[in-house]
Amino acid sequence: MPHPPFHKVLVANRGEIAVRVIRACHELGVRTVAVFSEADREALHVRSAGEAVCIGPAPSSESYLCGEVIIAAALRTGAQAIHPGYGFLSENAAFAQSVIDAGLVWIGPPPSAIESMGSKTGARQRMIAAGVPVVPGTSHAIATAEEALVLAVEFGFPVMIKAAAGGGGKGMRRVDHPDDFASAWRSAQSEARKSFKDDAVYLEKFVDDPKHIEIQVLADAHGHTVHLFERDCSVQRRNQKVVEETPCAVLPNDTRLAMAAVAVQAAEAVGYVGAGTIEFLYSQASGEFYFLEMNTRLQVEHPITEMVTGIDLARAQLRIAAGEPLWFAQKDIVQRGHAIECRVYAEDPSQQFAPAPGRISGLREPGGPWVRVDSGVYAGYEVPIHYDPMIAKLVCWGSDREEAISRTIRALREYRVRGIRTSIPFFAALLRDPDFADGRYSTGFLSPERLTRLTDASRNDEIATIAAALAQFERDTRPSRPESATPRESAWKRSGRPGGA
Amino acid sequence: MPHPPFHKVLVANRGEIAVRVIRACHELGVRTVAVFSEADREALHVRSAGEAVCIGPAPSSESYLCGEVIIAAALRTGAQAIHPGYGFLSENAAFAQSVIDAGLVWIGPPPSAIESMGSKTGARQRMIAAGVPVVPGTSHAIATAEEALVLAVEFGFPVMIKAAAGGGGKGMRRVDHPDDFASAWRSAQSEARKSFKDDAVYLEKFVDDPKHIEIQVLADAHGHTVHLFERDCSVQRRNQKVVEETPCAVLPNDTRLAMAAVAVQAAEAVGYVGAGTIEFLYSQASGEFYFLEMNTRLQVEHPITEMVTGIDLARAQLRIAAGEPLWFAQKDIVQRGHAIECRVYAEDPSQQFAPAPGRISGLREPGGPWVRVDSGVYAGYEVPIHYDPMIAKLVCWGSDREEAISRTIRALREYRVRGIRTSIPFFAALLRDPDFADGRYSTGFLSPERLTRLTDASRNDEIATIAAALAQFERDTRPSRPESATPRESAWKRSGRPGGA
Amino acid sequence: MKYEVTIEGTLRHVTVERRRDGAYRVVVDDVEHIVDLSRPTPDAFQMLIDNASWEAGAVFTPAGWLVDVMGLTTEVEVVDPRRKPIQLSAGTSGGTLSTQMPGRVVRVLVAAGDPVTKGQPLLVIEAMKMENEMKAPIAGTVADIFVAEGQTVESGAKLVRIE
Amino acid sequence: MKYEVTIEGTLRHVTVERRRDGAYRVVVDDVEHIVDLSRPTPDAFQMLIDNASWEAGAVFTPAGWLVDVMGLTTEVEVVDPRRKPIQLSAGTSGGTLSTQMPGRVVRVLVAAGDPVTKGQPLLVIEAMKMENEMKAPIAGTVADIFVAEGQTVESGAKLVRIE
Repeated sequence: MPHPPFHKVLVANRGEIAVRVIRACHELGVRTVAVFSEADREALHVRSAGEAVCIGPAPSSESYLCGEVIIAAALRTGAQAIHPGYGFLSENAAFAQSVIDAGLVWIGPPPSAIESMGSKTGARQRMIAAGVPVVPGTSHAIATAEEALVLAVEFGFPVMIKAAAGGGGKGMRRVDHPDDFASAWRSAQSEARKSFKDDAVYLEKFVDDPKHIEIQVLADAHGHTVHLFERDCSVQRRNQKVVEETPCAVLPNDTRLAMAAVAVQAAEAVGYVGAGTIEFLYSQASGEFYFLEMNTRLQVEHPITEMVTGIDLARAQLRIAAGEPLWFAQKDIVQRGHAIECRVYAEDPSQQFAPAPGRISGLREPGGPWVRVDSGVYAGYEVPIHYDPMIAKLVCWGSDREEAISRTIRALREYRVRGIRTSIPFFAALLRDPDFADGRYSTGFLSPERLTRLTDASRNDEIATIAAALAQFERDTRPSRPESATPRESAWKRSGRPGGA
Repeated sequence: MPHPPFHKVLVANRGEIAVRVIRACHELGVRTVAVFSEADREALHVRSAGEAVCIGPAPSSESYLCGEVIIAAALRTGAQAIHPGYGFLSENAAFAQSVIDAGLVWIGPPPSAIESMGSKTGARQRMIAAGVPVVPGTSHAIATAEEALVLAVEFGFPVMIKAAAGGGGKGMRRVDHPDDFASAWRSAQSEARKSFKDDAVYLEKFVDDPKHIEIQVLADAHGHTVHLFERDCSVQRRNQKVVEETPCAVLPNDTRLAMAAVAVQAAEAVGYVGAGTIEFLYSQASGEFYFLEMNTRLQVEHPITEMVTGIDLARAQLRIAAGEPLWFAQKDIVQRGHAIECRVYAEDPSQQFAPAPGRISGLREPGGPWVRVDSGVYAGYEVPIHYDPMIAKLVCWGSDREEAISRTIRALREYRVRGIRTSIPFFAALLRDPDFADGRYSTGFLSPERLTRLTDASRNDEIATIAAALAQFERDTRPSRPESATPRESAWKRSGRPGGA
Repeated sequence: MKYEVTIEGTLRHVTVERRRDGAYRVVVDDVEHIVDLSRPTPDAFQMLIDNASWEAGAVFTPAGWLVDVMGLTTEVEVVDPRRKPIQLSAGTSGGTLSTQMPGRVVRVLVAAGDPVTKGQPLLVIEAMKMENEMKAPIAGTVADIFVAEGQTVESGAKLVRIE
Repeated sequence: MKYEVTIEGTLRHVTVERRRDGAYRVVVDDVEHIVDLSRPTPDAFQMLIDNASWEAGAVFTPAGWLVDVMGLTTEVEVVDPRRKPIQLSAGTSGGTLSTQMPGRVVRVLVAAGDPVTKGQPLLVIEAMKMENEMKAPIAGTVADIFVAEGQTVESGAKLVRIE
């Protein structure tokens, strides 16, 4: 066994990602400390870790976001390093700096790199300076419609007018033709003023029907940066990724390599160290791609890259943070086969994906060949209302895309979660959708109509009818037996072979 | 989706292998029929299959070994083919022929190939004819000690004298030197006579401290045979494999390739079609290897080959049986990384591995990166007394052997089976054994002393003491609460952060 | 036993009989099935329906059975016609809005006495970092508000009654 | 509460107290531990022992607690010294051989009245395709044989009594 990179690591997160990091630590011979809120005493990451420390009440703001308390816990338990997972404090440069200032190792990029990529406009300017393609547009407000129109013609229509202070689609207008520009400009300004008390608007080229493609990078502290190819994360609902796959089914290989080269360039431009992801918009129509943002941490969807490259990204983070130079070169990284991830949410697909926390009364996760479940729950666990609804990730590998899809469908069919509702039934219909099968789907794939159609496609009313009638019959005819009793005898035992029935 | 190889397949087996084959079928779009004994109505393979048919009472001889009943079930349900799994009827040439005679497809090698490899002496003679190295010896009894001594000198000492009618070590003598030959001959004969009423004995070269290495082959019906490299299955207890790995840690590459070539030669010599395994004894001292036998079916340990080659052997069996030519060539088959399998038995390591059937009250199988569990059980399942005690297989992959070992240990640490005793705790100690770590272990590795030492190494008496005292305290202080109630409140909730406690 | 089973707005007539051999005969709108039922775990109904293997979860609630098949949960109302009057007297929720999801009330948008239209948002409940508007099931006047801002509510809790 | 805990032949003195904050103070042979106990599932004792996270299963049987830690099950006897006389009167198995494993009796090797030595095989039980010899716990004379060849026995069933 090689020397562990650390003696002990504190994992400043919860749920499946905390369990993921704890697993990587244990495999490397590193001891672990979990932190938990009062609502999480029974959480799986507490059960999985070597030690566990309570850091405060249920709300994240009073526990998982309390950097000082977490650093104190690390110092008290003798941890040498802190791994932030994703979300919570993972992209908080000030927290990263505090960890370092406390004499601990931060398992993530340098705070300066987090900072550089943290501001969207700052990152955009830095990327332009580094020669990385960004969506053509103005990073700041434009004074007049006339001035803006000149730029719009330069970018090429369609263009988007966006509120500088904006978000949530307010003060946003798509313009397809120069003739419509002036009126769209006025109405965008007016809506921006009403929504944000600020009528500043700016311009961006509209990327029609784009794919969301991202490149995984790994960089060590000795100046080596490599990429681990792409992930296609275009299946999104409410701007949240739902299904990811690698490789992208339709990306031309020269574009793939060009994006990867740009991603390495972007990471090097900010002195990146560790695991990171460069997100791009990719236009299938034009074949062009544009830098969107960089995630300076491990991604939710990192497992699909692991499955096709054979490289354990969480372990790599630990070894890099301990100062180890990369132990492989770019040419050693080869994509083999195809991998798909489905994010399992505690949400009810039949109720517009409303959150569905509650107790998991029964759980059987799928298994067998090339099926990986990164789970944050167990049978009997109560999914709390306080945190993100993602309870697990199903990751399947296949020697090709068809094999990966059919294996994922098989695994979804095995997956049993009782007691709460989840997005599981929805995925099997999604993976069978012909528009998913041909791989050309864009970020607009999951329209409300498609969501409804896919959910309806997973119904089995005939079977549900028979089950409900039998359940009622058992209830009516055996009133004295408590609900939880298990009748163990089967008709077969009494009747013998069915051939004779 | 490509065309499924069959419309519907009947799986003539139970337990994890039935589930394994059902998974492969479902992934290929093939419908499935499970068969089950009256004791298996609630078995996982019945829950997993598309249809299920009861074929008789609990004893295998009245259910899983009843070929006629199984064929009738296939015909009645409209199955096109029968997959036998391993064990039961899988190497029964007469059954294979009956399946074919009934107009069904047999998912396995031709009955003639099963027949050829079924008799040990017949297979040996056929392999000698095909130029395959076998353990030097005489396949039949020798009349006199003098005659035998001449042969012994020719084979080279040490040699084994074995009872022709024998088994179980009776009538067996190891002879290291010509001077001891005559007396050993007499006592072997005498013991053979007493044990088997037959004093015929024969001679075999003794392979000192051998490894059990086997080569996986795949052959289609169009004359193409490939190998998928080796498995080291030397960790055995009572001649039963316990832990397998691939690649073998110490096999020189030229020997690996020579064995693989011989395996292909052996398969071709009997007109083999489908998935098969050629078992060899390999002497680390001399570097020589000898054909032992061929298993004309899928092996229990097939998953480790799948993990390093990326080739799904069960799917391959189905496609080959449907007449498809192999869709890859020998050069496309590459070993990547390292894989280890632990066979989880319902046996109590602290009681000399006595069988431990019973109800699994709680189950949490390990997950996360590169951990595969091929399970035949679920939480709440009653492991029956009637069948093999293997309840699941844990298979872990790593980019190298160290990673595979450390991942397996991590997964074992997560594995929770409550209600019955299993061999799980024993494996973690085994994988940490320095003699396992250096990879030079032979089939004699699991001596009784080592078994005891490894089992003792997995004790945690301090923790067990605290747990038992707390359990007793809870029982003593809350007599009114039923045993199954769950106190959900934690001390943290009441006390706040532990720093303040 | 004869039942009226309503699922997704469709009414089906179902007859269930237990046969001597222990299997069930289930007739759904004139289509007959022979079902062997087993309960490998208390929450699982493992059915061999004419040999086809299916599994469902079924949980009894006052509103009916919550049945999940292949992961999708559906509310199924099963009524014994002979007991129908009793069943009906239990009443439906009418103008009372309840929550099917536990969470925290972050905003109450109406006050007692307010007139509301059907579908108008009445309050907002937050769960798992998402805000969800709870809408009026019928038009009318707000009669009672059972919860306050900041309060945590369990699944099934009554929120607002409309007259 | 004070207990005498016997595990693998070693006796330990253990004191358990519940603190005001709900945590337990457990003293094992003078070594003090603060334990926060949670029961994520009824069969799991999830313990933070001085922050270290450990999990054990504990099942009560008349013979003591069956405790499993990291998969290894151990019998642990926990005695309250004040109740000791009562505990002792329950008696141990003495000369009675029971089976810890369910199975089928394939051979009975002795008859009532036979003298036997300690460790002598008395009968053979088959389970999971394996035959297991059941041996005499003490030397003496076979007083009773409770099972017959071919019979299926449950775990814990008495097999033979030796005097």
